Amino acid sequence: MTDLEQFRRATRAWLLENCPPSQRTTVAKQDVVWPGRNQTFPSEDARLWFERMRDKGWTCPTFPAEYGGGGLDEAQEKVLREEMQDLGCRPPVIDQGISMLGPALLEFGNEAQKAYHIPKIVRGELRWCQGYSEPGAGSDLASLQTKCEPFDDHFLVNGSKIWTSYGVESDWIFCLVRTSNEGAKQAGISFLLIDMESPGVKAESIDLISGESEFAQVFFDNVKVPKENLVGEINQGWAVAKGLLKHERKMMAELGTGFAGGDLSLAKIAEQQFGRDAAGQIDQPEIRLAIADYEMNMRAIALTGQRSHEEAQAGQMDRNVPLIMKYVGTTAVQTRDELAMDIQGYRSAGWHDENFSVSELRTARDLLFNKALTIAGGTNEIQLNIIAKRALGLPDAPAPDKEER
Amino acid sequence: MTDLEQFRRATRAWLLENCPPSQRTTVAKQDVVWPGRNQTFPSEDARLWFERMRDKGWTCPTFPAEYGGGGLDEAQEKVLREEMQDLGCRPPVIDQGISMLGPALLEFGNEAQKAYHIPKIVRGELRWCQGYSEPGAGSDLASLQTKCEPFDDHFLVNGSKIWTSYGVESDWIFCLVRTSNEGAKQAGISFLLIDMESPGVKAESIDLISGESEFAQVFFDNVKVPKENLVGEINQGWAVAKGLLKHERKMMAELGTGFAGGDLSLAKIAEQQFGRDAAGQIDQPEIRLAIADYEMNMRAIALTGQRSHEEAQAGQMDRNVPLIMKYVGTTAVQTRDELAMDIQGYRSAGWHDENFSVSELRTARDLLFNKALTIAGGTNEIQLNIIAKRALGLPDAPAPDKEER
Amino acid sequence: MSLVFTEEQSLLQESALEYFAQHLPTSRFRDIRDAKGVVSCDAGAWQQMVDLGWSAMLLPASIDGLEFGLLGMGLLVTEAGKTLAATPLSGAATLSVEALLSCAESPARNQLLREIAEGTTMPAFAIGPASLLASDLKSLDGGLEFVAEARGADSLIALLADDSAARVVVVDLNSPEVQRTAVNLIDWRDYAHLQFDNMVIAEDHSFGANEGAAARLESVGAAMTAAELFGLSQEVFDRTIAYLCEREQFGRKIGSFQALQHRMAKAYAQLQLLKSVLYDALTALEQQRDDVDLAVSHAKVLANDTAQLIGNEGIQLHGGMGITDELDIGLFYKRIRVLRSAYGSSAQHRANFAKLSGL
Amino acid sequence: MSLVFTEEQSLLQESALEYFAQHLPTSRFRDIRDAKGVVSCDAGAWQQMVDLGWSAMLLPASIDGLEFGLLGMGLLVTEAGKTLAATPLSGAATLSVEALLSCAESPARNQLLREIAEGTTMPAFAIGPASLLASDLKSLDGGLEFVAEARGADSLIALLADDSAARVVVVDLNSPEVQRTAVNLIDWRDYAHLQFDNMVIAEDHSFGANEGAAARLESVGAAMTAAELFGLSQEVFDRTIAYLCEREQFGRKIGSFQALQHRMAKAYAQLQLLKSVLYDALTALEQQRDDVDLAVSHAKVLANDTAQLIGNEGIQLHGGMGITDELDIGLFYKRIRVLRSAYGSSAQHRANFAKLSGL
Repeated sequence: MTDLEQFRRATRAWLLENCPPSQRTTVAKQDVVWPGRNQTFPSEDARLWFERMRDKGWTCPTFPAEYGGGGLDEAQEKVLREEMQDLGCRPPVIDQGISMLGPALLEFGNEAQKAYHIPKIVRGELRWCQGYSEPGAGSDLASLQTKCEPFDDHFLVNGSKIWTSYGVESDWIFCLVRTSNEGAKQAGISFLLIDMESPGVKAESIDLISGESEFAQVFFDNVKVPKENLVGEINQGWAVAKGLLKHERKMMAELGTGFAGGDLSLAKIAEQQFGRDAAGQIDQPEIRLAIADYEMNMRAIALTGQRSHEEAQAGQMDRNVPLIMKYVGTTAVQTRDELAMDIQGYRSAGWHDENFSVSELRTARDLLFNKALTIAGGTNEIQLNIIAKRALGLPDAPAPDKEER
Repeated sequence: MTDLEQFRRATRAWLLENCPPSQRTTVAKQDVVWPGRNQTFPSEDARLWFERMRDKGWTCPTFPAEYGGGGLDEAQEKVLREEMQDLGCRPPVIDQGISMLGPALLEFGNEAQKAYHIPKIVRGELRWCQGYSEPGAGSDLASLQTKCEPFDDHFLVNGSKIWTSYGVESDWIFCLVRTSNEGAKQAGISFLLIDMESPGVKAESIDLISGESEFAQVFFDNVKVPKENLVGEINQGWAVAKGLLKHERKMMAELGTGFAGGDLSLAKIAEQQFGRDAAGQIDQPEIRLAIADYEMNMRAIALTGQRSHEEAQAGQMDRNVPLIMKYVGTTAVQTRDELAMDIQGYRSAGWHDENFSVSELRTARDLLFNKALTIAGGTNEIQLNIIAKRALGLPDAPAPDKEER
Repeated sequence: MSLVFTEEQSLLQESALEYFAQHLPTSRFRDIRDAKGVVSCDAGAWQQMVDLGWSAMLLPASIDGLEFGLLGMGLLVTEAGKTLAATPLSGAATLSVEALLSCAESPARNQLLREIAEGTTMPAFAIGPASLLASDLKSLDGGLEFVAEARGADSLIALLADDSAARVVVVDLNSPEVQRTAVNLIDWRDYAHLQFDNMVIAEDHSFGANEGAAARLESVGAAMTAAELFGLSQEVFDRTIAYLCEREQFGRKIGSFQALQHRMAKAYAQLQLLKSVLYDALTALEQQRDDVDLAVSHAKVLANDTAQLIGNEGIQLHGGMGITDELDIGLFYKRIRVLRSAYGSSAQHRANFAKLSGL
Repeated sequence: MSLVFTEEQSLLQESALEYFAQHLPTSRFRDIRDAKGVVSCDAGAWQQMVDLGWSAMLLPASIDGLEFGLLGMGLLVTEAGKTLAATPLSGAATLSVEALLSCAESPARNQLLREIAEGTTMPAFAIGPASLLASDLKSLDGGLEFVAEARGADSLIALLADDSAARVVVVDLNSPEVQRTAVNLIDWRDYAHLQFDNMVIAEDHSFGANEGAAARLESVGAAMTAAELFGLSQEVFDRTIAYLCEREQFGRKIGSFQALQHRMAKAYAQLQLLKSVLYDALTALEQQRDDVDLAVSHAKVLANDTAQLIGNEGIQLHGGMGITDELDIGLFYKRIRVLRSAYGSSAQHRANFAKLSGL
């Protein structure tokens, strides 16, 4: 038996012993465990599961053990992921500190920053959010204007960030701020960590068409930030941000395909709605064919994800293939949402009230919520630009200002 | 009875009396009557029909009677068109002198030019072709390079034109030529008429993927052209060309919808191929729905043409609506061609030989030939640019060179 | 001519534009919604529309109607769509009136038509199965789901039909024998489920309808829905164009990006096709043409699909703002999503078009 | 792992690339066509492929085969597609071999397999109805249409099947009892209709095939067609990108126009999806997986539709040049149009996918 096989056995045994049965079911929104200063848990089992994983460092399996992380290599991490998936274990905690800031700090942070922040991320002591976009900037990330002036022992920050996921609920925010107006607009940007309890920070939630308000606008009014909170060199924040964006896009693409694998099968709802004909087929040809197209598309996306993974493992990585995943994944989810509504008609158009089942209500909410998928994390238009430029090598347009997020 | 109703009755009576029955059937390619120095006719009836219409001036119904034209007003011309359509009368002759140059000369030509050329166009004495595009220029018409230098009593022309329909078969060519390199590239263009029997003119046919060679490349090698052949002022040819392009685009759009109304109904070939189910439906749901979509699209296009016409008649013309017709018409034809091939499979993929019926062979030829529809007369991409700019008022891109055909 | 407006129709369109902008603008929809009210037509607004003659548009001259026709009514509904105005134009002034007109003339029938025209009643309308009627035709038992405007209305005019017969009945919605359950959809409009408990129908409130009544009323409903979808699409389109001309990114107006230009150009083409097909369908209904079913199915498919295309483009091209509740785009989008299901889905109407085309 | 190439497969791909570029480039296709010849595989080229081992790829080691598998064969066919090379890789080296392998092992069967591997015979392949066989199974009567490579081949290996039984028969195409009628399709390749006039089948040239043989051979044919379509699509895509990077209009490379960039980006995404689905289908066939029919139907639908998309974009974006016979784009396009119909249309395979998915 190889070491990896041994690791797999041990991991499975540990998971079977330590993951409470209640934590091995599909996770609904209200079941998610978030970290934070004032962390609460949806259930005692959820707390137990979180604490056990945390203590093994498996909230961040690949982070170095010296900072409290799991210290696993990539192959081991994949084994852990596969075993958790196979057993249906929920993620013990969800946080942008884990998925985004942590990896960036490990790459770009100094020793003091790593020593202070990474253990807190692993242990879920702080909840992190991201401050990139600004009102009016949109896809043109580099045009950001939040001003950051250096003083002797601190920076002074003024401005505002928008589309910050869970900005109201978070403890700290990692931000892109403008530290210079000279040269290319990308050249004057720095990457800064800000404690949201600092005087002058205010977060307001943004109401969405789906009725949710997951996003916030965050305001900075003469906020003093200690100088040691600068990550990387001053005016070099763009490099940190670009490294980080890769993580975000990967997450969005997974989010897309993840949502689509939900519990409501289109075939099932179509069968309920239209019944089946003598040949056993869903008795509405247009819908039947549309579902087939959707399922083919999802199957193709999953196989492409698998191929890309296998290529990476075999050292034959085609770096261009992953670029398509966000575009195809998010588009597919939206197609699914529309089909689900078309099949169910009025019954899927409920906003609230007891006339509708939970799954009926979810159909419309999903549709509306998932409209964000093709916009957030770089719009799909920007994704197509990137494919054209990086994967296909098509020439730049002679535009006055060509840098794109 | 109004004058117009009287005109309708008289017209109908005349057509019934003068149009031979053989000229009241669908016109195949080999039945078309062309004009020219060495005019020939596919049949004696075709000659008779041409000569009768010519003598009435109805080869060019709206051209002034003083130049031999029909002298009809717009309403009368519409009546004539409707009656001819209703009786299934073939066009007596087809020529770009009639459809394109004639109207341009009437608008921009001087008296001598009108007096000389219009009667010849009406009487079909010369066959005209168009020299606009050049090798390498494509959609960027204004970048043309065919050089035209003025001398005392003539111009000297050197260069080459491409995509000239029936360039090999025509007698005269109307051309855009470069008479100046100063200022904007549109500003140095002139509009010139050239007798193709002049020494130094050579036309070579271009082989197409459809196996046809309707287009030619025309070469000018030190061709002397009399100064009186300049239409409009020198360096003002762009205005003439733009006026003329409108006629071309209208023709292309009509060509598109005209082709689509061909004798092969998709429903019929699908019925032959797949049969009908117990409910009487074509027994291949995907194809059935695709045909329904195509038929809806064609119906929508026809109704839009009708609406636009009615709006014009009612003095409520929306000048933007006609801009879409070429785009939607040509796209629809290509969809139809693809569907027809998908339905018939191998049987519609024949190139030649006696294993195939005439209509089977036509399916593939139409598909290949009609690929030109979305390219010629301004590509569909240029059409979309024009819609965006003119109909929607969207801003120009900050490109170095913005003028588009 | 049938695809362009007459002078009267153009004047009507102008006054509709003016009326909705002034009295029922989008902001009013938002105010009611934010106050957690149901967005329905109130009696005051209805009276204004009555004063404008809109409730009498489809009535014959013999009972003081304007005989304005369905194309005119369609354009009113289109304009209402552009400001998200909730009106009884479709339910009361069109479908209810058409239902009554499908019954033989009688004093009772004419009286009801007059009451609608005068605004003394504001009925909701529904099509239901004949099985709701007791065998003696004198009472109602059972339920109707997703009845539009049923909370704001005082009465219900229902066309109850099976393959062999159709009846129009008029009942008081404030009667204790009918239970109204509010249904809240994403478009925040007035819908209810109705439950009848052996409700007695007044003798002079029950009429035999002609043979094709149910089919015609389904068609009228589909065409009116298509007209509203056209208004919604046009408005989202116009707002998106305006946004593209105003919003800057990467140092230029985003409307100057060619990929977006081509998408909007294609959407424009589809919108123009829809306009033609919609006007033709309304005209076909007005003139009771033979191909009316085909024309209406075509209009509903194209309206559904154009509205979906433009609704999606509208949100996507507004970027992050498109998904906030702050902009109105989302409100239009949600209304579009609901109307896709009203009076037949695209799949149903496409199948119907195919059948009628001999496919 | 199943969706990436092994080292052996990568080496095979390299040698295929080199072979086709050197010996069967697109210019060769054009030369033969311009001389009014039929574009088929000649004996010389086949011998070269035999020498490279390609005819023995699918044979078991027990009869000196390489056991390379269908993914490897698929990549050869893909590379052949890129230069429009006419080869018997699909008909002789794959379908004929697979057909014989579906029959019980026997000296006669193994002898035929060896002859194919050694290149001493170059059979065409067809699937036909069992009704072509006389009741004693000893002779053939009737016709087969659109048999690929049937003019260049010396023999025919046919799988004749009905619901209850399947047989593989091998007949000499040079016999006077079979009439070959040339069929000229737009792709200018070798097709013929075959007519058998009570043709006697040699006793050792007739084999009972296993139960699923017809379904499997249909699937193998569809997958090989998809592999060629993938090669055609990739080549048209690459040539179009190159043209966009080189051609100038309005003072800039046309590849810098954003509308075209987005279209090509979408085409690229679809091409990548096709690649994954195709490799999966070939692997499914190779491993005889349970879901092989679904995997293959998926691959054929996606290959058909991707090739149509990219073929259309290729012509359109080459503008006027795209519709001339001077450029090769049209040749690729015509081959794509023919292959859409080979071994099942998109409509057939989509219906099959739906059925197998329980829809």
